Amino acid sequence: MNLEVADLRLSFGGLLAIDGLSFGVGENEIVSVIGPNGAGKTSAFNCVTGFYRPTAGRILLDGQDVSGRRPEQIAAMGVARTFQNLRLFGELSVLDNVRAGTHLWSRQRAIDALLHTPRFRRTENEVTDEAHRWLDFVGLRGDRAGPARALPYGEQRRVEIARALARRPSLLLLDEPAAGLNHSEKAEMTDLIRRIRELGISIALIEHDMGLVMEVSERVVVLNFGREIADGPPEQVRRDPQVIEAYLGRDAEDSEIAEIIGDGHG
Amino acid sequence: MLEVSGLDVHYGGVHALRGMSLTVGEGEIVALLGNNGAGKTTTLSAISGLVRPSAGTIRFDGRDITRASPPDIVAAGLVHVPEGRRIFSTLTVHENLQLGGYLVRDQSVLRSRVERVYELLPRLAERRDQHGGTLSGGEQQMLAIGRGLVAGPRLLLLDEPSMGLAPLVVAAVMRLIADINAEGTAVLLVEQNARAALRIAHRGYVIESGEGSLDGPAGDLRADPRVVEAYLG
Amino acid sequence: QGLLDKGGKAEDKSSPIVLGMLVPRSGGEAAIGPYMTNAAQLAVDEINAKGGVLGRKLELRPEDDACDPKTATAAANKLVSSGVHVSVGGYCSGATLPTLPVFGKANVPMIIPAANSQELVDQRQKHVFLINGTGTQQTDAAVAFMTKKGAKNVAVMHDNTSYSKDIAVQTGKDLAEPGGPEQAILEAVTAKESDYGANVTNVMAKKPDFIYWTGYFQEGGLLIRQFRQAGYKGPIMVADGSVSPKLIEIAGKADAEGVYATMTQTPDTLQGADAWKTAYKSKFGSDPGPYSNQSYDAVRLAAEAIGKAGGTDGAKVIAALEAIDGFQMFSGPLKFTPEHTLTKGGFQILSVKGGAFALEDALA
Amino acid sequence: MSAPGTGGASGLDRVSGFARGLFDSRWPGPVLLLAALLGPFVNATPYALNLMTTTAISVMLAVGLNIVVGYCGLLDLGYAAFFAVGAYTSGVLATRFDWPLLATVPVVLVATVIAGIVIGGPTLRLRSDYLAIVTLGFGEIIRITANNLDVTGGPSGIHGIPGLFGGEDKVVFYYATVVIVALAVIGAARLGRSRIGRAWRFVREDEDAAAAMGVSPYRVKLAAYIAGAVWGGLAGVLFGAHLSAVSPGSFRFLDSALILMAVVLGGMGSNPGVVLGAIVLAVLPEALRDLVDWQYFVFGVLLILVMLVRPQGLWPARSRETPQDAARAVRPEVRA
Amino acid sequence: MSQLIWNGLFVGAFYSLVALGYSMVYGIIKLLNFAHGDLYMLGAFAGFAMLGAAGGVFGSMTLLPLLVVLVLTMAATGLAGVALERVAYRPLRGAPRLSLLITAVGASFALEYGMHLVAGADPRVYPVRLGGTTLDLLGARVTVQQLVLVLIAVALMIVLNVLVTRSREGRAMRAIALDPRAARLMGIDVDAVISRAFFLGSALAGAAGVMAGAYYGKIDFLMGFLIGLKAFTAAVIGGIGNIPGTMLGGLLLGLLESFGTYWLGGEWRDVFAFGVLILFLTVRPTGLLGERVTERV
Ligand SMILES: Nc1ncnc2c1ncn2[C@@H]1O[C@H](COP(=O)(O)OP(=O)(O)OP(=O)(O)O)[C@@H](O)[C@H]1O
Ligand SMILES: Nc1ncnc2c1ncn2[C@@H]1O[C@H](COP(=O)(O)OP(=O)(O)OP(=O)(O)O)[C@@H](O)[C@H]1O
Ligand SMILES: [Mg+2]
Ligand SMILES: [Mg+2]
Repeated sequence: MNLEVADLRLSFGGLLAIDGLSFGVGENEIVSVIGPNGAGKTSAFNCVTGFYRPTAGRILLDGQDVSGRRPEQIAAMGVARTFQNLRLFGELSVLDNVRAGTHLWSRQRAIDALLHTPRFRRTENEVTDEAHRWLDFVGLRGDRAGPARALPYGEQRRVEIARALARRPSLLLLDEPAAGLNHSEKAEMTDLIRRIRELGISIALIEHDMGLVMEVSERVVVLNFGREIADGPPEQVRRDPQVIEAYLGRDAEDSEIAEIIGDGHG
Repeated sequence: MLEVSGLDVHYGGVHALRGMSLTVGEGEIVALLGNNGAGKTTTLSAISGLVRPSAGTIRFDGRDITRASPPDIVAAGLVHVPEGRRIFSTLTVHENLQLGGYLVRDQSVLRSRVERVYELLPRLAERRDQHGGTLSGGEQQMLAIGRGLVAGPRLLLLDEPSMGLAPLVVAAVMRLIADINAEGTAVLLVEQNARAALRIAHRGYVIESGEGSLDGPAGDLRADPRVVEAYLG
Repeated sequence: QGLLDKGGKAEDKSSPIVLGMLVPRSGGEAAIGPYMTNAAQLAVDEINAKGGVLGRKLELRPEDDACDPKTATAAANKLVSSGVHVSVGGYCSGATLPTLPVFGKANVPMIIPAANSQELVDQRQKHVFLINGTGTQQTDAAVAFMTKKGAKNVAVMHDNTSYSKDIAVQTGKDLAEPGGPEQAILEAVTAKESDYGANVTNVMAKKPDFIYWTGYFQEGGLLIRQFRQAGYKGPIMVADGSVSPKLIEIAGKADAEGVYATMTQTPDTLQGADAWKTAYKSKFGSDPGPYSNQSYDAVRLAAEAIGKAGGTDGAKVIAALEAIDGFQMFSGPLKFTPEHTLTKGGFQILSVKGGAFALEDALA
Repeated sequence: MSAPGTGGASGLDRVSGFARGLFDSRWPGPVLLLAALLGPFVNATPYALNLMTTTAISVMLAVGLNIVVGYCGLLDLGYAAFFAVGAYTSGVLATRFDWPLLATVPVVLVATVIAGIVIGGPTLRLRSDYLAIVTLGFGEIIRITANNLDVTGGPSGIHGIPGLFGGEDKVVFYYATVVIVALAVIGAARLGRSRIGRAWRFVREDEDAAAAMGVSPYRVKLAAYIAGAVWGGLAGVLFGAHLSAVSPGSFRFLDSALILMAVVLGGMGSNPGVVLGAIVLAVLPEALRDLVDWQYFVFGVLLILVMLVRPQGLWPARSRETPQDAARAVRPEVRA
Repeated sequence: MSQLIWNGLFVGAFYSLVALGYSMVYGIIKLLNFAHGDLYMLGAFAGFAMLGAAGGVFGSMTLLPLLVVLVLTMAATGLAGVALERVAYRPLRGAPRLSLLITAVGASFALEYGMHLVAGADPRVYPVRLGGTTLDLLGARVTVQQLVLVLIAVALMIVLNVLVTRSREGRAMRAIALDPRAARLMGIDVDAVISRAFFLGSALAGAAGVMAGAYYGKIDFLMGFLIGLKAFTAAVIGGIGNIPGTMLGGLLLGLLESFGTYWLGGEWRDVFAFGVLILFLTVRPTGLLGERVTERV
């Protein structure tokens, strides 16, 4: 599925969170959206998925204008997402969380459930299998029958991705999937994102971890103050002076910190 | 100033901490590293009184605070900036900061500390009257840290302060931590960004499956092959 | 006994005769219950002191119906299961209605002392007898008195319960007849509140020269006071549910003075009934209240009918009740109409004089 | 709010382990049904039959409300409104138009669905606190309207409603009730364990996340509301037939609150719990009846004590993954 | 017209006073405190008992003893509220919030029928009654006593408002409502703050009880039920946890009832009041002054 965002604007009272943003995600492409805190990345995702109603502009999914539709309608078009602040169903089991993704395509009616028809059994098994399949796919460690809130943060991230995948989306929006992961876990996440793309899913990705962004993205869109300041292949964006000025700092993080605080102690 | 020894924590049937021990000395920055689910957050929560340990002791300035309530612990100068930010969503940024100084009786002290946070994190000043819940992820993280500072801690527990921050800001926050530390506040820092954490820390611990597995001066840890492989890459 | 146990035990002829009594003892109407059960107990004790009925003692078995249909049904079933012979209770019409089939099925005659909704009458159930005056009888008395007082513009007020609304609506119908006073307004209040300012304002706007309250004494007392505070100087009349010393207490002596009431004969107005009042007061430490005398009469009537029937068999007791003629009650000599209601309600007009109800007009 | 961490396995844990085994097993349902069926053989006095019948009806109400409150997380303080709609619709048709009671059932279904849509339609987008007040308001509106109208018999209501099949014996009626209620309980449980039941819980847990998965919170809530309304309405039919009379006094706010209490006391979202809660709340006041003036005082104190001992409810809902479901691990099939 | 407004405002002032406690408690721990109305009842009876006991001491004065009794009653019901919270609500912290509904209803039953046991079901009549010197205020009949009561009510509400919104206490309450765990990390003693909220709210309810008793004269063991319900309604439409909103909510409800009675008659009053409220909430889903919260995702 391809996504086209054209001249998107979003304001909260006087505050312009998004100010004429345009970008696109092509078929089976991984596009990263980066930018300083508060640049409007999450807001843009929220507009695309229907959680915010844009003040102006158009959002096209495979050429169809979907701006102003409600989240469940957007989801029905084949878009799934994860949330920056995890939004799992904390009290429900991990499996149930992932089963949520199957809601749209599972063909089961209330009457099947009331009468326990063969179709009911079949769909239930199918849904459970699917949930397990995606949990395996994201490599979840931990109890699948227990409540989601008992999992450590990183595992919860995986469950959220599994849930989105169980939707069988054509476009997946990931909001900081690697936040709170350590180095080796980030590597696993990089791999996971690649594998998702191999399924034929287009991906839009918000991430502050430049290592990951550089490794997986075909294209990087950089926002600042709700506006696009760069759009191109990772290598090109990385060297863009505007991006360095606004976002990356003069050099990549590590030496940056070292420079700022000096190697005084430790 | 902080001595944790033999800490055990259970969540229902889950044995999350098994005899975890660590110390933080006066004026130190101590990093706590570990994988997902290793028990870092649990350690901090036990220290700040959010979670009741089933065994072990926690001493702060020589005083046993193992069973003290969070308000008492805060009053003693031990402040915890929790994982997941936990901003009060329908309170304004300013009110969130004021709440950070809930136990500060002297209004003028409170006011000057809040102003100081606005100076250190100017983005918050711009967003002063916005509801905490509507801030961007990174802004919320700044607010959480700022809120912790307003309490005027002697020991600050930070749980993944760099999460969700842009690279430039990560650097700034790390510098901020170093600055506060330079002013005399001890810090126990849980970070996934091990590289950054070990840069500013004096010492570090690695925790695995609820137990401390490695510890030492930050420089040694940075050079330790096991740490390099798992956390630095 | 279970489903498979057939046939009840033969009745022990020396065991007491049990009178069941459903009254509210919890919930919003809880205040009424004791007035009724106390008076009934008084009658039971008096009869037992004289040797009981047919050589057997009487026993009163009160149950709480909370003025709630479900609770009332449960209580009625409980009474029936425990083998009561006659029911002498029934206060809230809505809660009494569903108990009719319960008692009917068990062939237990019901002498209903208080509930008097037209629905109870309309059912024409053989085992149901009402010894409170019907709404129509009360309104006849009320309208007659209003006419006599030269009222032109009458405000009728009720509290939206079946007893009260029945009377109010019936009064409205009577007032609609040509000649006589007109109905200025039919106003409903919500029971159990304290402030009726809005209702008072509504009524006052219609400039009535007579007010008739058909609900109970708690709201009645408040209304009297609030009307007086609002500057209403004309006559106020209340229906029998409000005839209680508490009405005067709540309204305040000054404001209650001169308030009229439609009421069946009561100990206050009957010659020689002082002894009864004294007996009640000495036994229970308080004055009798609403429906005390009817409850007292219900027990006496039950005893009379069982005596006449020569036993507790339901059908025979019903026949005996139907045959009763001239049995002396507070409301006068009793003879049931074919609908099993009082021939004549025996309604009179009382008025508050010097802080107590006294006979104003016997409406002979 | 309090610290979740606890000490090691205590005696209490072992007991609750046993209890968990009991709660997770499949037999309480059939056992309870059997007990209900055998009840009249033990005691068939009118009192016992009456109590068992009203208890069964309370169970149906509680299970219906559980769909709304327990599954879907919508606080409903006016559930008696649907109960009233069912009872009055069938009662009016049966007494004023002499319909056989069974013939009124389809009309009741239509009426309750309409009531559900009318009440839920405009208000289900509200936050839960406001929904609570709206439902409370609707409950009062329905009751007062019934109290004021003439078709509904005003304050004294309607009476003379025939039994289900026209004046059958109370035992027959009881058995018919037990069968209907059992079906209702099973139906509610099955709905809870299905796609729509999961959707209800997703919406309860997090509306936004549910919407992101394509679950329409509004429609799902409305479905819960309508299901609850139908259950309540059918219970109303049974109630009217059982008492033979319907009056506004049965649909006060307190009645709604009691149904809600059955749900909470039993354990929100847990079908067996809710059944248990309804039984306790129906039987307890009757059991305390002989305490007379102490009855409701003791009732109140007992309610507090029970909750202090079992804060999650008598039989709380648990994650209901079967061992088979939990264990099944399938190799990922990578789609092309 | 002005009479209608005055009637509504006067009743509404009582609703507001009771609603404030409801709102505070609901605002913090999301508890439908069914027992709140019963604290109002308790206040009325406490005042009744004290006035009866003090009858000899004060002789024929009315206002002064009433004020003294008012303050004492507020302290007593305040403590009763604290005790109630301690016994019936605090142990359930962390349980599903509706669990507290059960203990609240249980407490309500216990209070009502406890009073039934102590004082009986028959209504009691206050020993001191505020009579009525009537004034004409813009065409409305107003008594001096009514004015005094409304002034006391408004004064209490203003004090409370200042206490709750202008101070760290108020911030702490709102913080607890949002995230009690995080609130503890700020050094807030959650239990103590909740206790204080119960004290304040219950004291206000008790004050309203005494004032109602002295003004209307009649008190009984169930007098708190209906007003509790109304107070809850007022608290919600005011905007939950919002003190000025709650005051407005109470007044609005009083006015709706007054006008509903006038337009449609007493029997349809509540249908009118609730009908308007429901319509109002569908167009303004956050209540009168409730904040419009755009939760972000
Ligand atoms: N509902 C809202 N009301 C007011 N302001 C808002 C709202 N939602 C977002 N904002 C503001 O809009 C700006 C953009 O926020 P957004 O969450 O899109 O940033 P972001 O790019 O995702 O940042 P981060 O990397 O920190 O997550 C922020 O400054 C934020 O404070
Ligand atoms: N509320 C809870 N209930 C049950 N188990 C829990 C709960 N919280 C944490 N755990 C378990 O305790 C262990 C330690 O978790 P903790 O959150 O301390 O890890 P962490 O090191 O902070 O991980 P992360 O890097 O993901 O934040 C994990 O196995 C987790 O599943
Ligand atoms: Mg963001
Ligand atoms: Mg953690």
